[in-house]
Amino acid sequence: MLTYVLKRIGQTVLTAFLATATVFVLLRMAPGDPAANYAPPNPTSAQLEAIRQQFGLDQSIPVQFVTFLQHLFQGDVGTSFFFKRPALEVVMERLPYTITLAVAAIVVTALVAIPLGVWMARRADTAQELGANIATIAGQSMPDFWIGFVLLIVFAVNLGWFSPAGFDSGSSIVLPTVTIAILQIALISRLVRREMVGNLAAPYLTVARSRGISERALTWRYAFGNSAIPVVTALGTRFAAMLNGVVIVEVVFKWPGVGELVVNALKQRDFPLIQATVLVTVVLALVVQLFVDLLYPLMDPRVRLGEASA
Amino acid sequence: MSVLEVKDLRVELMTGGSVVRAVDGVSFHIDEGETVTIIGESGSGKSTTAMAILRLLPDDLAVISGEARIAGKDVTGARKVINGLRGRSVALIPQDPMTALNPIRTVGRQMTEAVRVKYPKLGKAEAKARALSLMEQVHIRNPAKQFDAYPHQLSGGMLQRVLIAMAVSTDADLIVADEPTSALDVTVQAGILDLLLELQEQTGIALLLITHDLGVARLMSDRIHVMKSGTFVEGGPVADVVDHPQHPYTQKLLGAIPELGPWHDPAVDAPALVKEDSRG
Amino acid sequence: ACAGPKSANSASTAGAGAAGGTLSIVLNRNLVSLDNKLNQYDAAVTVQRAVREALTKIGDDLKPELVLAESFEQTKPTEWTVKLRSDIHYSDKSPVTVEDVETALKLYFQVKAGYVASQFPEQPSFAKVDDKTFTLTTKTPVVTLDSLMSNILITPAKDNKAEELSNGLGTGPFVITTADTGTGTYKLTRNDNYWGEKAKLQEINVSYQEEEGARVIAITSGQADVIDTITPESAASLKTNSDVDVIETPGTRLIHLFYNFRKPAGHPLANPKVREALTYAIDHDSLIKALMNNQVTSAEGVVPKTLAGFAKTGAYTYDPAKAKKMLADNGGAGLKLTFIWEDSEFAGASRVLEAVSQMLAAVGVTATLKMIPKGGEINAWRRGEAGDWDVLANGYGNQTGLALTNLQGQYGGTAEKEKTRDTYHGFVVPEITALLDQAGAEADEAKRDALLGQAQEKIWALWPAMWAWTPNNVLAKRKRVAALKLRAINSYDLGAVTVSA
Amino acid sequence: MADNLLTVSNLVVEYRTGKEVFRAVDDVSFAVPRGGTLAIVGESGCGKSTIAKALVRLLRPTSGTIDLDGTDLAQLSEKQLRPLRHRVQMVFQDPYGSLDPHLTAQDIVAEPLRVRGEKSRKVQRDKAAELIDRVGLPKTALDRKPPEFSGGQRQRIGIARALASGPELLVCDEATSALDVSVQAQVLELLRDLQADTGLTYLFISHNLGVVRAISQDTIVMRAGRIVEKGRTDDLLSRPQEDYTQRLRRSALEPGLMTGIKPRHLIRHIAASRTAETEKAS
Amino acid sequence: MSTANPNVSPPSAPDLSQVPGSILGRDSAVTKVLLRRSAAARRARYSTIKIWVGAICAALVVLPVALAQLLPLPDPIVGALSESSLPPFSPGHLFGTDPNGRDLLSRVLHGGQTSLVIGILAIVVSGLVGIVAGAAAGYFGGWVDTIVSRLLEAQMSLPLLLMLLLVVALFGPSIPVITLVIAFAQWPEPARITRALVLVEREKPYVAAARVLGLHRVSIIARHVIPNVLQQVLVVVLLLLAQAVLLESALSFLGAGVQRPYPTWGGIISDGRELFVTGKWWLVTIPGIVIALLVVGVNLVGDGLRDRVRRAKGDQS
Ligand SMILES: Nc1ncnc2c1ncn2[C@@H]1O[C@H](COP(=O)(O)OP(=O)(O)OP(=O)(O)O)[C@@H](O)[C@H]1O
Ligand SMILES: Nc1ncnc2c1ncn2[C@@H]1O[C@H](COP(=O)(O)OP(=O)(O)OP(=O)(O)O)[C@@H](O)[C@H]1O
Ligand SMILES: [Mg+2]
Ligand SMILES: [Mg+2]
Repeated sequence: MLTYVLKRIGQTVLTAFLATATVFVLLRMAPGDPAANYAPPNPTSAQLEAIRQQFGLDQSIPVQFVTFLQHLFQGDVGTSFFFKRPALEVVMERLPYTITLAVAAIVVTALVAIPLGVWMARRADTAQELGANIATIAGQSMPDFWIGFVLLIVFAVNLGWFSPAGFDSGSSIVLPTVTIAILQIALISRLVRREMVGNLAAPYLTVARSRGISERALTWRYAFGNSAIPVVTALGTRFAAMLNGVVIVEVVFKWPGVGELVVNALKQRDFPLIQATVLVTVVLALVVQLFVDLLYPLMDPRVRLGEASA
Repeated sequence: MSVLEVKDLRVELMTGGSVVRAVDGVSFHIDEGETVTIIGESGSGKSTTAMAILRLLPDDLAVISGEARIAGKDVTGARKVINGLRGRSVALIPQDPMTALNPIRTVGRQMTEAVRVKYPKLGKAEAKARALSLMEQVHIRNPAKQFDAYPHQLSGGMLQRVLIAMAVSTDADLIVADEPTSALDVTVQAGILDLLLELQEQTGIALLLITHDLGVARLMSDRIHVMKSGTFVEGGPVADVVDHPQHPYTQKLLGAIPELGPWHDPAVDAPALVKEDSRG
Repeated sequence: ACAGPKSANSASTAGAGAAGGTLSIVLNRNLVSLDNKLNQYDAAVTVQRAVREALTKIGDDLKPELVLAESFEQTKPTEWTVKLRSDIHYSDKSPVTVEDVETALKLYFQVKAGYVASQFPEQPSFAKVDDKTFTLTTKTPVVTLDSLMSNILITPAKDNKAEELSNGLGTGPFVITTADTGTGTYKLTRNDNYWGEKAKLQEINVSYQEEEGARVIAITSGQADVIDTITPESAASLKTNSDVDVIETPGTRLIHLFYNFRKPAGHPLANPKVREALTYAIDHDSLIKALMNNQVTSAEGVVPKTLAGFAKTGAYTYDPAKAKKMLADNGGAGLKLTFIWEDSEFAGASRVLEAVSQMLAAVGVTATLKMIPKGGEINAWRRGEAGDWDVLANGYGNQTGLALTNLQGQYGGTAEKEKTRDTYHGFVVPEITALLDQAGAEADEAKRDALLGQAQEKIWALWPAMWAWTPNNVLAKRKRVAALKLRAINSYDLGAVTVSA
Repeated sequence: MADNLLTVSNLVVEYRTGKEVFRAVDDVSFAVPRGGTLAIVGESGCGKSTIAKALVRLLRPTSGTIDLDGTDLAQLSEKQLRPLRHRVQMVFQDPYGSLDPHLTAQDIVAEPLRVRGEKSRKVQRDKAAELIDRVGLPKTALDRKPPEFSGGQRQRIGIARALASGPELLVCDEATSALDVSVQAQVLELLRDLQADTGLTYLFISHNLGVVRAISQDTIVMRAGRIVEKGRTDDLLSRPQEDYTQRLRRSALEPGLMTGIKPRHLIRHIAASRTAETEKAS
Repeated sequence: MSTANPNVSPPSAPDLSQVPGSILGRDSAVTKVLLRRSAAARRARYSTIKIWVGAICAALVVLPVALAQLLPLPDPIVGALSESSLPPFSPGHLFGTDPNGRDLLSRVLHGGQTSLVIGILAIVVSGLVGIVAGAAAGYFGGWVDTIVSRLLEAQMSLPLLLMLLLVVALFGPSIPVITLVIAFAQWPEPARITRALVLVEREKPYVAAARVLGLHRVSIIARHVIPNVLQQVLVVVLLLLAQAVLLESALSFLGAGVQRPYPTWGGIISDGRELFVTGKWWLVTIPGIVIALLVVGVNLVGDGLRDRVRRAKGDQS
């Protein structure tokens, strides 16, 4: 186990490095020009050149890369072009917001979708289940900003329950969380439902019922326990994806998270900031995945991790 | 009053395009201390009968009619009745041990859980102690170790014994045993059967046994019923059925038992101890 | 050349008294800093100037007004003499010295390719005369120096740096309480030591929200008091809201569909007749009505008519029959044009261009629309390095209120500059450049305007744009906000603003 | 003994559970003559299935050799093993789990034919149908899927599948435990016929001594991972030498030989000696 | 235990299985009501209902889209500014018009042609890649798993829009590029679920049985493992359809969508975004509902077909 974790951490370092390197190269190959973004309107070549020099972009990509690596080893990811501050610092400032929102969203998703999925499994092939399916699928199929705006109009403008722009009061996390959850619930609840229908009919469940185990324990400890792997995987995947930002939701609700940051950084071709974000989110996502992977053997002892199939 | 009283039990299964009458009007009863065995063709409805008595068939699959009373309580009516009996007054030893346990929980946890259904006041440690002693009684080697094993780490026979132990642990009045020893080697089987017999002698437990092993049926039963296509084709005291089978199917079954041949048992120094009638 | 001395806070003191109140402003982009050495955009000016002031400011009529300077006079063609007010001091009461001005000026030119510095034809040299007086000297006459200096914000020399300042002192009516550049949120509180008339507001919260829809929601829900630079669509819907006022003023930004002047001779677009013909294809009235909510004015010259020195040179007319005929006559029939524009260059850009392409189709011209994503890529296109194009849709801003700035930037191209592609899309007409240079050096305002007028006539005759227009500055505020006076340069004086409870 | 198809020497198989290592098969050696049948009987949990899995190399033995006709299978890689696989086949103890739930009986039985290179779908299907018929399943079984079969039927599908591979050695792990005695007799008959026709070799794991007697020439008796006795089946059954074998023999229940109601004494002393032994061990 | 398993068909009792009508005649306790409520009947009924409801939902979208050229619709690209921003149900414009005066119905239907192609191709590609890669990672373990998993993680942690924009920026916003980019964006989800399911599945005895037969590992994955996890994975893949169509909207919004003025659902939605709160709700809501209708339809048909197959199979779960 420990060796497995250590191995994974080693791989994580490598992956993070490769991801950052890929982004580094892609950014410089893709069209767009940081200099033009930070120059005054209608810039002259001389002005552009000056900015390139300042940003170190006048060198060839390999040279830039080597410089980047040298700095990276000293723990310096660079200074944000836009914020004129260490890029990592800017990202770290945003990270708590992103993590808060992601955690809240995933918790709400799980708290709603799992019981809903179980309920749907118990009501398999009924009008209620059909209705729940249609509602959740339709919900996740609408554009995210549409959901956000509708919630804002209803709850912030008309009812005035929540403040529309985020992070200034405790309750302002509610609407973005709900928006994200609406986008996830269909998937999780349907996964739960699929697995549960199978496991509720499994022989061991019937046998356990014959032992007088309560229906509640049968549902959760037996059937749900055996359904957990795909569900936790899906939750983990979505959670990891949220860690690099739920861009639209962050924008609509003015949630100062990483997603909004990075999209703006991209528009502004703020290379160091993008690289810093990638570095941080890669590490985070890898940690989440590692965590999920480590959960597998706990959720199902038959699973053997890190081993080639016998 | 009989421990189990079954009258004209029918089980109709509503499957895809048809209704299958899996059990078609069977009647029998088991008194305290008695063992009644159902033998018969595979797919004849033996397990379905057992499952119907325990009400383990889903309502949207099986329609049960007729009467089944456990300790006088009608279990074919409201589910509440049987819910109160399962794991307390009646226990099941299921047919297929390999799929009968929750694959993601240790054997031990499932055993203690079973014990605590009937004895909720039992502490964790006490429940564990009880489970361990039962595992020993069903001849599981090194019970302390197997207690923490997951079902897939045990052999088929070991799982079967775990299931037997769980059924026994409830001190039920009625045990429904569906091919309880099919995965066991004969010495262990002997041990288990002995355990059941002893239990019966001591506590007067009633046993509904389903088996295709006629030796086991002969050894364990007071009465025996031969099932074919959902109905009992023959039934009666065990010796009558085995020694003087009436129905051709019963005769065919008895004829198909592989012979073991004579042997010399050095322990008794007599060629065929088993022939001897030593009732004492 | 500067308008007479006026107090920086001349706004009415009527209405809400000094009781204060809190104003919440939601900008459409991150303020990033409370300084403008590198960036400057309309909305930022308002907030930046609430904290830091300059020697002058651009007033309501786009003329420079004095702020920290008591006088700002052109004493020689190449020399301006400035005297600081005696009553001014920073929010910590420390005095404003001429050295502070010297340092500020120097640092603005030290940052690489700073926005403000790039507006100056050259860096003026500073010379102290006495404790309150100094001179600014240039090699060639810079007649607009008093306007240009309105963008040099003064901060104590010891705290000033060659970079944008998010914190620190200024002389303005407000002081910075908290500044979070990362999330773009700032809190300003009243400067109780303000040298002039104290601000009415107690506190200002500045944040930003790029999503236009969310800004509209913010103001309708009452969370924001002011949102500025809003789109015509938002304005139209907010006008129906009884809690919100929409304020409009004519703007100084010119948006045009500019032809590519780098086409080889012989190319239809190299022919002014073809360029002219295309202008008749554009049904601007419909565009203005349907897509711009009547919040723009079609150009009547080559710069916005709000600017000092503007000359009316003609008007765009819609006449598809004429367009068709002229195109046919001048070898422009069946023309295929590629339009480029940067994403969100102006409100509703893609709608306008899709409509334009339909209008062109009606006269037999095929338009290919190519929106360039944000990220500076447009710059390469504009310089002709990324690919060929025929018409560019873009805006040209103005922070000085002077037509000259626009004209020099767009039409003052030289062959020399074109070598490095530093002209405005290849527009090089030496005759016009010469006129503009002359005007730039002309100290006499009347003469200067005459020269500019001449230049504008010549430019118009070349039909450099398929269509051009000037959007109004539009701002929405809650009704409880009063005394908010939106200027042509799309900023307003926060010190005067009041908020009723 | 010159012509042994399978020679197993000093086989050791271990399971890893967490940090512990459990030795399920401990230094077992035996040989199976070509065209013959070797039975393995023994206590449940003694490692019979483990041996079977090692022979078909679902498990990699810790040490020892598995010599199949001159090739040691014990440590071959999956790749080296693949061309040899069809020669050793297995009928699994768990009939429920070992059939792919989404395939029909016919597809399941046809699969080995395909693996062996039979290209024509029709030939595959015909041969599969024939085999299914031979194990005594009705025609209607062809298109049904495993969950629709009873335990005994599943077991027969498993047997048909193993036979379809055309193995030289067939490892049967409790292949008849879920069968009705009459169906069991039928299957044993089939296996014997096949052996007579094609010279098939069997390794037969069972706890039913009657079945062992009916099918095998040689038998080994195992306990706790070790062999306790081996010999000719008839000798072993009629003159068991080792204590455990005798107890096995003694525990076998023959209904025809019993008298009285619940003749517990028939098993009581077996159970008693067993308990005594367990107590001694612990 | 196989008998708990309610579908072991009678091997030797065909005479017992009767058509419902006749058994009701005999002294049977099975009533019509019970029969209607039985799991099998319900499943059969609902699989039909789901297929029908789903097919109708999907057909409501797909058919008009496919026939857009043949329907008497106004030009999707040309509109009259005089008809700018008409609300739905205006005369001649069922769905209203956009600010350019173009008929929204026509734009949605014509745009659907591109969007459907992009969306469906994208989920097919991402589904295939995800399932294959995930199954390989789960089944082979070892270095295959390492590479696939790390790739997945790296990709999932790279800001999605960033990668999409960069790739589109590099290769230009053509439909194949956009499709591939969206597929690329989506493969991690099915891949991770597949991997997780396969990790459990590969330990099941029938996989061991297949190995014993000498099946190549690839065949085991393809013939045994994948079919047994497919249903679960399809839950994910089919739901991704909405995301696929909407991702194109995000691309459009960031200026990397399909060439203007040709409509796509994503383009229409992204254009309508800033207008939504200004009262022109229909520009986003209507295409949104169309997408929702399609995705609901596809998923219900998927559910229905699965239950149907299952019924034929006679499986219980
Ligand atoms: N996956 C596993 N992990 C750990 N231990 C295991 C595993 N599988 C089997 N064992 C142990 O190995 C021993 C032998 O198991 P095996 O299945 O070979 O027994 P068997 O002889 O076939 O018994 P039975 O007759 O009951 O099927 C048992 O003690 C069992 O607990
Ligand atoms: N869901 C179902 N659909 C159709 N038939 C079913 C279903 N469940 C059970 N049956 C049928 O009911 C009959 C009785 O099955 P049951 O499992 O009780 O047989 P059994 O006597 O226990 O057989 P075995 O000895 O193989 O365990 C069988 O013919 C079986 O096919
Ligand atoms: Mg049964
Ligand atoms: Mg075994």
